Amino acid sequence: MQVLYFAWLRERVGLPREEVETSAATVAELVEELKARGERYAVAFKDMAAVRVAVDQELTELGASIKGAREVAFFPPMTGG
Amino acid sequence: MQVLYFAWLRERVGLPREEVETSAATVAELVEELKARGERYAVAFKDMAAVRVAVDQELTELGASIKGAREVAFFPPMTGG
Amino acid sequence: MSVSVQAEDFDVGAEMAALTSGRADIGALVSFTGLVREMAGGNEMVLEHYPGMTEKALEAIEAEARGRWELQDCRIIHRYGPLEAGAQIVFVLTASPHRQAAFEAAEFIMDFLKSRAPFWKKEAGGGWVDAREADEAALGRWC
Amino acid sequence: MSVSVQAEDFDVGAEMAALTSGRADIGALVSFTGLVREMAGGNEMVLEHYPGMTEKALEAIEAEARGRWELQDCRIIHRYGPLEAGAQIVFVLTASPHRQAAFEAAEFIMDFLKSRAPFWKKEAGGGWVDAREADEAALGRWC
Repeated sequence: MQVLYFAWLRERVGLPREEVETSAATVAELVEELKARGERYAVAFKDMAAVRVAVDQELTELGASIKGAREVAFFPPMTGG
Repeated sequence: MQVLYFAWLRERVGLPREEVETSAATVAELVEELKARGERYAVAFKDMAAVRVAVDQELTELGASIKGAREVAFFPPMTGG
Repeated sequence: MSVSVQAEDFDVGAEMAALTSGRADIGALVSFTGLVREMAGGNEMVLEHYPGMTEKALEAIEAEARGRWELQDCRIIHRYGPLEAGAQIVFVLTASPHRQAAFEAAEFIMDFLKSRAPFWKKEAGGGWVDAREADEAALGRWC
Repeated sequence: MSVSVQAEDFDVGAEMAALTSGRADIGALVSFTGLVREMAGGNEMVLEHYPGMTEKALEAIEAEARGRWELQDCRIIHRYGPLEAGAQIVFVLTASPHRQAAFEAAEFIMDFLKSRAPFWKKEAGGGWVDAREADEAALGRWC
């Protein structure tokens, strides 16, 4: 599965995207796996109230399933317009 | 005093403006004087609910004073924009 | 002076460019353009107005909007005379640091202009367009 | 397709002319243009976005607006990349027979776009612009 990072999440993790092998069933489980990867991830995902997630390019919640998903993206609250 | 007519009031009265000598104190009194001038005026001012008035280019009411006014205009409800 | 009452057409792109030119403090620009819709009884209408009072009425509406919202600039153009279907009739442009102020001020100006500026529409068939109750009712929300 | 996500600037006059060209059924045209305001920490910002999702999000917002209001046409342009103070960022154009529908749809699109389209602003000083609570709150009135 492709995992993407935008804005300060990208800066903190240190890369814009990566291929991740996971057996996580939900976004929240995936976040726990990522945090276990090291300090950069732990810092990026420290305050989950400030993190938004999209699964296959649809905004969703931390509890959402990622079974069969091709792309999970993490980013801060959006500031368009 | 100049009395002006717009839209269908102009068409019914048959002229766009005229000089009127009057001792009327209010718009309503002026309307009564005008109606007494003949059929065209009587028809134009038949339904006063459909007539709007401006005194010296300010929208006002039938009860408004016209003492010292230079210009009184009669017209239907406005349809700009 | 940012109110024009004119027979000539206007260029919305040029009006917007003129208003924003040389400044970088505007965050939101809202424009309203009113167009003549095709009509049942022929495709031309005539807009009659009250020269002198029209300008005053539009300036008063603009001043009221500037008093109510944080506007950096404002432009109102209203045409009169014969107008064909598809033609531009009216243009309102508001500039503000904030989008909600720009939107509300433009709506306010249009709502007042519809029922309080001395214009009257006559269709090609010869009938005067009746005032719409909905236009009068629209003023209620600003009072 | 009436959604564009692009680095290039856009011409509001040309966009409006393209949308109204050859038709006479539109009564009201409302445009919103968002501009970069001058900033304390330098006069350039960078807009990051999520290619692919951005287009989908804007198309979904447009579809929702078309479902709620009688729109004859609709256009959304959003830029990304480096942008200087005074530059145009976003453009929304709505066409309807009625002015209130055109105004409300444009406001709705802007309100959703602000908080639901995947864009992030970074100021020249290096700080990411925080989401505004007022923007999130603005969505409430449409729910």
